[in-house]
Amino acid sequence: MTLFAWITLLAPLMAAIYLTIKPDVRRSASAPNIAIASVAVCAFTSLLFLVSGTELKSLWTWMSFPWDGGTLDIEIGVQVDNLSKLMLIVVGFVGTPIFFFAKGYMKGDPSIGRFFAKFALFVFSMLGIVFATNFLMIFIFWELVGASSYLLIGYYYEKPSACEAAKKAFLTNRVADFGFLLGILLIWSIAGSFDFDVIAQAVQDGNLAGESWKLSLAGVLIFVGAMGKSAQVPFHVWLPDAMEGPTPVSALMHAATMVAAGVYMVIRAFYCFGAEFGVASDFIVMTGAVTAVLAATIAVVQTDIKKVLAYSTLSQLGYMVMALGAGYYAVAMFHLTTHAFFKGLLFLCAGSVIHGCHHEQDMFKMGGLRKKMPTTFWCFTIGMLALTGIPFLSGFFSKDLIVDALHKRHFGGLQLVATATAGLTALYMARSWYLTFFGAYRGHAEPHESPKIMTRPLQFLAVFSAALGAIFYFGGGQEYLSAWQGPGTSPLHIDPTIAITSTVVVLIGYLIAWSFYGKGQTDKGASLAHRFSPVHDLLVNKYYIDDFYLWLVGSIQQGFARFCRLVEENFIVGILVGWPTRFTLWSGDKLRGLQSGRLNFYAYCFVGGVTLLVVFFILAGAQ
Amino acid sequence: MNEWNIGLAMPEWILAISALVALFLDARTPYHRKEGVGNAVWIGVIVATLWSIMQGFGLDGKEYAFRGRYGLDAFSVLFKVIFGITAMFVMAMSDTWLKRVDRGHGEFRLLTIFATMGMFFVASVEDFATLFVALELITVSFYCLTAFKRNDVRSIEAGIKYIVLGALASAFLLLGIAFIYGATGSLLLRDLASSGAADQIGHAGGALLQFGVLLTLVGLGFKIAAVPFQVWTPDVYEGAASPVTAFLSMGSKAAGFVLLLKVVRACLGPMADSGLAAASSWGALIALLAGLTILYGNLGAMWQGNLKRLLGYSSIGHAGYLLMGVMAFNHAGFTAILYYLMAYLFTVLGVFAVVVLVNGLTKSHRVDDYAGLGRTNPFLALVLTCGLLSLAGVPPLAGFFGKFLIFRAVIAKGTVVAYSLAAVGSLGVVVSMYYYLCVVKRIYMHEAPENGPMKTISGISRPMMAVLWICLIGIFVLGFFVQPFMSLAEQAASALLAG
Amino acid sequence: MSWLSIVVLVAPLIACGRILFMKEESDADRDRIRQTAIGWSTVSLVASLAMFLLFDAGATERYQFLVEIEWVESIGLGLILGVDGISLAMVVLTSIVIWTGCQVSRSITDRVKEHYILLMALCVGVFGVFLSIDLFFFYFFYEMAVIPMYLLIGIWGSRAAKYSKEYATMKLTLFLTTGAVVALIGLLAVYFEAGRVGGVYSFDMREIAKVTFSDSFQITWFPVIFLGFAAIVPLWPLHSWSPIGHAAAPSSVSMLHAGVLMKLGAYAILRIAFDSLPAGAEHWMGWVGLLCCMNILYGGLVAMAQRDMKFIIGFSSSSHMGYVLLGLATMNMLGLSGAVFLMFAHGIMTALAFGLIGWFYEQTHTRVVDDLGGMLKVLPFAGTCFIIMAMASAGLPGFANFASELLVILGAWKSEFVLAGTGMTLPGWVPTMAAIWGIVISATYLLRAIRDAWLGPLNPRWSELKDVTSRKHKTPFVALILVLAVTGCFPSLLVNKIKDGVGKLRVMQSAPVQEEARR
Amino acid sequence: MTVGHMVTLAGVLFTLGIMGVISRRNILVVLLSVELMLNAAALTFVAFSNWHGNLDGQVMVFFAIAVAAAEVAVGLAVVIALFRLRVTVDADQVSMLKQ
Repeated sequence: MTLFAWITLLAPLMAAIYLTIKPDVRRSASAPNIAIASVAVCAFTSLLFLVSGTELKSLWTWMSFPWDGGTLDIEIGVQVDNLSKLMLIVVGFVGTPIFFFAKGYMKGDPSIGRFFAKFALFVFSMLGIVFATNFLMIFIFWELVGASSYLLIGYYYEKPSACEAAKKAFLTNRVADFGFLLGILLIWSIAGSFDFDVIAQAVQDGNLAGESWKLSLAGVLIFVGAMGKSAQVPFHVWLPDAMEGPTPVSALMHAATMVAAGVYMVIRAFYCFGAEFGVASDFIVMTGAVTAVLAATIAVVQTDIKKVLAYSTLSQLGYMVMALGAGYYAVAMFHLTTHAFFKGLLFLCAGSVIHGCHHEQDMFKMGGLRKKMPTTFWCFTIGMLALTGIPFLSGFFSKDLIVDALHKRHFGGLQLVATATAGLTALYMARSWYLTFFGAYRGHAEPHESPKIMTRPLQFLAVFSAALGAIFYFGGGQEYLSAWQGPGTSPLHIDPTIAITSTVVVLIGYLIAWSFYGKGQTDKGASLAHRFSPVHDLLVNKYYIDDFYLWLVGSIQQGFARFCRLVEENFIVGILVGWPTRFTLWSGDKLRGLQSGRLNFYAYCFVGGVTLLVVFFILAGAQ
Repeated sequence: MNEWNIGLAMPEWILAISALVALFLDARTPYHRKEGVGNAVWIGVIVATLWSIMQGFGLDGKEYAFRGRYGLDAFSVLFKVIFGITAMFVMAMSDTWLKRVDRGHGEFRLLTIFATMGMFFVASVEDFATLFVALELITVSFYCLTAFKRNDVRSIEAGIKYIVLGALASAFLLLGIAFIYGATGSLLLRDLASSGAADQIGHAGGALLQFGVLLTLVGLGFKIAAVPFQVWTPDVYEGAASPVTAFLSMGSKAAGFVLLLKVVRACLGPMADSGLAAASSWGALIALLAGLTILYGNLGAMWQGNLKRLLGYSSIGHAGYLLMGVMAFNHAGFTAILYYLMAYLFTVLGVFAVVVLVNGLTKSHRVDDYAGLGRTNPFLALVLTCGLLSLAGVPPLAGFFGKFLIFRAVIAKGTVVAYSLAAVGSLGVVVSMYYYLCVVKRIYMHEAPENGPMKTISGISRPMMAVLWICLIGIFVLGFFVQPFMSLAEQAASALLAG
Repeated sequence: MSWLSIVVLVAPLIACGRILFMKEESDADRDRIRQTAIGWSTVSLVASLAMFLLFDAGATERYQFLVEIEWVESIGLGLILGVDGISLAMVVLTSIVIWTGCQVSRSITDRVKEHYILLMALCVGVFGVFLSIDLFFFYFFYEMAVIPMYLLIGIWGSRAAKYSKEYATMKLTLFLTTGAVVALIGLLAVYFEAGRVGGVYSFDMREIAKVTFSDSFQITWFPVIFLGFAAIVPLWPLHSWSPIGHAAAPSSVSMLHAGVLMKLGAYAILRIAFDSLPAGAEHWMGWVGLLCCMNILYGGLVAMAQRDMKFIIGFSSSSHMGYVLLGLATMNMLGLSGAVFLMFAHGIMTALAFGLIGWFYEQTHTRVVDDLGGMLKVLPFAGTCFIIMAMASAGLPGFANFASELLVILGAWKSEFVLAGTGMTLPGWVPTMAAIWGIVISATYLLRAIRDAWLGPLNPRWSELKDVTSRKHKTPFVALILVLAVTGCFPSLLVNKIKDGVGKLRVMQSAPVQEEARR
Repeated sequence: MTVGHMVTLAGVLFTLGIMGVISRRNILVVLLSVELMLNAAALTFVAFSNWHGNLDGQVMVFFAIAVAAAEVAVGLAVVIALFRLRVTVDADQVSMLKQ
């Protein structure tokens, strides 16, 4: 089994390397197949692990140093436990259909080999995070995920916006990683190890009792890392822009897996801290709430179908983070899992729509696609219903449990926020549903249904989106993850009051959407936007946060850089180096002025020199 | 010690005889057929040098001639060989140079051999009378050589400056010798050595002696171009003919250092041995002069557009480094000086050989006119570059090891003065790197102007080619295969210290 | 097998001599010269790799592959060659960079003979430094490397923004010389003090390492030696020669310069200053911990404001060398090993960077990113290499830079920087934060450079450019990337040897004692 | 007349010579002044020779005179060469070589 785990990890890497150095593969159809095979390995092993109930941990010493009388081992390893098995299933079973979809979506792209190389590299990095046994390993793959995300967002590199988005994503994550790495270092100095199990053991044994504030600080710092990947406010700005990448990329990375990696990592990390972690939870839960609301409100005014889904993703990540803050890690993981499937599905549907409309992404140039693309329509509908939490579809279970968790933790206000956000979710999802699939077609090119290779994955995911929540909830998913429950929590059950309340709120959301955009009409929405134009502007401009960052980076940081350059050119080169140089040259010039060329003066110098020597001699002799 | 032992001075005899033969031949031949004179001079110098080498092999301790006024030890043999080689190189250069001059071939060669004879004597000096006469023999020959281009006012100007200042220096030297004589009653260097320490015991002669030594050092300081007696150097270097400048920069300077070392050892050696306070103030004085000399030479050289003038300034700088070795005043210091001079021999003469050749083509000494040398004359460019870099002290070239030994000797003192001097010396190294590289830059990085005079030089005479090759190889050999030369220098330094 | 160290050193020397007597009249001649140089550099490469494989990391003796030749007995000077874990890494680095550099400089067609002679002379110097265990020869080779560099940049270089190549190369040479001479004074002081205290006047580092100097001597002389060598690292604010030097140099030379020569300084500090004056290092390195933050942040910020690619990489080098200095300042196992490893990694990475930039400068005759744009379209191979380089430089895991910077950061985090003379202590997290923030900055300017030059719409001016196509032109770039990736994925290969060398440094051995004393 | 007197006289002569060298523009006069200095030194020799009662000093004087003569001879020859070229013996007129 250990070998299987390693193969699972390394197969996508091999595929990536092979596809990078073998450019001739890209002409044939084999490039996607190689990549698909490497992901399918993951799907297969995840099932294998799940069925066999494997638990294992295998380590490889990456570097080792004599340290503090002992040794410090920096290790790379694979760890299979219930948490990572669940995550493996997500990666494998969302990843494989998306890879199939991508094969169809990217067909005809001249550098499809390059695409799949990067895509496989991403899967490798993601699996590294899933399998990680210690903080350094998770950090390593964390960075790799960031880099593959950069490469994939910037896949259409001739588009300036894509390059810009890629850069933004990478840098935002880097800033967040600043906190992450500091957190790791802090834990290292507290616990003396990077290994999750060792740290957890140390916490359980109470060895770190005196370090609780440091532990909390470390928790917050590590959470900052997660805020980067999981795009929590204020690090959320990169995610909507990341939609510049090809749609399968958005589906797999920026909806299903990569952004969820933050949540996964926090669960892994906080499990270590055990009871010691507590003070920071308010911070986390607030972050989640703010993100959820902020994103949901922005999503309401988006026109780009992928952007709507992107903000929706942000919002849902906010839910997960709220669950984390509440200490219900299993619930967060539950929502992560269900979200991965239905959001992956929604993105693939969007991709299918975009593909069908000849790479048109503006919803106001679509409409009436229900007839033209029936499979896509039905799949999208299932995904939407699952997302909005219509009873007994998967979103219903996971989201309600989060609200319940907030309730249990007495975050009364946040419970309201979460519920309201559910209504907003329904509003913007229904809006995009109506705009895309109903009414008359407003675009130019003739839309068409996507080929089988793209619709089959949709159907596959749709089934899971619908059923997974129930399977997880009734199949004992929370008990399966009981080892990862926060302190003082236990598996939750659907609370009828909460379920009914939120269902009603969701239905209201649908109703509002129907009243403005029903049958694909657009004018009512436009007039409303006109009437509340300040609010609309605020939302369209994403609360001006991006502009603020732009100013921060463009003016402040760049100004600072220019200042440093000025210092370099004027102070360092001009004064520190320039003055001694000029003084030397100047003194040389003055000295040679002594050589006046006049004989008498030369004799004068000579005799003067002798006189000085004699004076020196007398003075020295007198002492 | 008191025997005449005339045979010991055979190299000088040979030189004298060949000079006389040359004089005779010169009087008998028309002005355009002076090959005979040349041959006589060549034979004289070669035989004398070989004879000195033979003497070196058979040498055992120190031998005296002329009743103790002439001595021969490892030190003098080493310098005789150095002077002999210098003279040969200079003669090779002057053969090339003289082709551009229509008159005075005979005189030029005669003056060269006279100066060489003076240098040979200098290496064996044991008393002040010999010292003075030998030195003046060199100096007066150089007066004539400097002003040799009598139709060139620059040459004449250089000559006048050299004569007046040289005579001034001679006067100080003579006065100094007189005071030393007054203090000790003897002209023999070894008497000075024996009385140097004794004179400190409250004797009135002590001050007189030290004053005399000071004035002697003034006279010698002029020869080696140490601050504050350096003013003549750039002008004379620039005005004199290139072979003469080469001879001045190597022969005359080395002769000055030979005498300086002998006087300093005779005078300060006993003082330093007995650990007297005066020794340290002499040390400080020399350190001060060394530092100033280094700074003056190197800083002044930065602005020079004329290569010979630049070399003049740099020659002042090198005098400063050599004085650092004097300041160290120990076996290591003397070894360093000797090694430095050996390295300097190949280095500076290699440079001047190229200068002579290039001047023949471009009729210019401007640094700018060396542009494109690297492309037109790769070999000359290589020799010149290696020479300049060796002057700058870059490994694996000869100058580097010399400088290293000098620094080593100074830092061995471990005093604040020594460290400060080393710091000044290192500043000088950096500055010198700058101006030497400025020349190298012209050679390799600038292109010769279209239709400019810079072309490939053909028809380099065989002796000249030999000079270039020997210098090039010498520069590398002395920079890397140090041991044999190092032991030569060490033996000579031991001989000097032994008295 | 000790003859291997001679082979490494002598192979370029032979090449030098061989090329000196080759003629350069036709293109065939030029090719022959190139082949000779590449051939002999391959000999060095093979020999150094053999050394790498045969090096016994657990051995008791410190130096292996020892060769001792008496040179000047009377002053205790001998040509002693050998390697420990630290110099082994540097020798391998040098041989790789030189091997690739020789291949990259195929594009030079003017005065090929002189070019390769000087390049090989430079190699002799650099190898000599890393192989010498004798202070004199260490210095000898160190200085020897300077002049070929001067000529190489001055003759085959190109203009660096507003500075002419002559200016750039002169500045570089003078800085290096100044540093070297200052260090020489320090070295000689150590030599004599060792003689006075230990009784043996010897330039042999092994002898000097046996001597324990008084604390006051160490505290006085450590700064002299350190600053002398720190100018080459280059420590802020002594760095101003390095970016313009990089920018002006032809590609093979900037590869060697940034890749290897800058490492000479850090290596010298480690090998000489740390080994002979451990207490001095202990006393002063706290300040270096502070100054290197300036290196990291300031270098990065200035790089951010540059538009010329070579300047960007040039300033980034000075930023990255800040990490090396930080690693040195930590004075612990992780930091020092990380510093050495980073020297290796950065060497390979910048060699790759300058090789690439030089290559496309020859195609486009511009390095200003604003003139470029969308180049990836026409130059997919070069662009991919460049992006890989930038990623490595920005600290992407999988490349050696990440592993080494991580070690430096870990080391710095656990270290304390005592600011001698002020009574203050800089806690480890301050430089660590600077270091981590430096990674963010480096990602910023590198990604911006990538975006401006390689991505975006293609500037129509360049639509006719030809990519690297032939295998022989691709080889050096691929080789460098492979080295980066292999050492990045399997750092133990190299780190095991480095840590052996670091562990045998005197600083490491005396550290616990001094810590106890401090308590 | 003691040795002191003679040395003082020599000193005065020497100083006079120095003054001449420094202040006079005419090269002939400068050469004369140098001659004066050399002779002052010779006088010192004689004085000390007398004082010590050995002849070494007086022998030295002969050398000194001979050398001085040689120097002056060369000097005059060069001055003549200068006069031929520039029709001047003013030292200030020959200052092409400088800086």
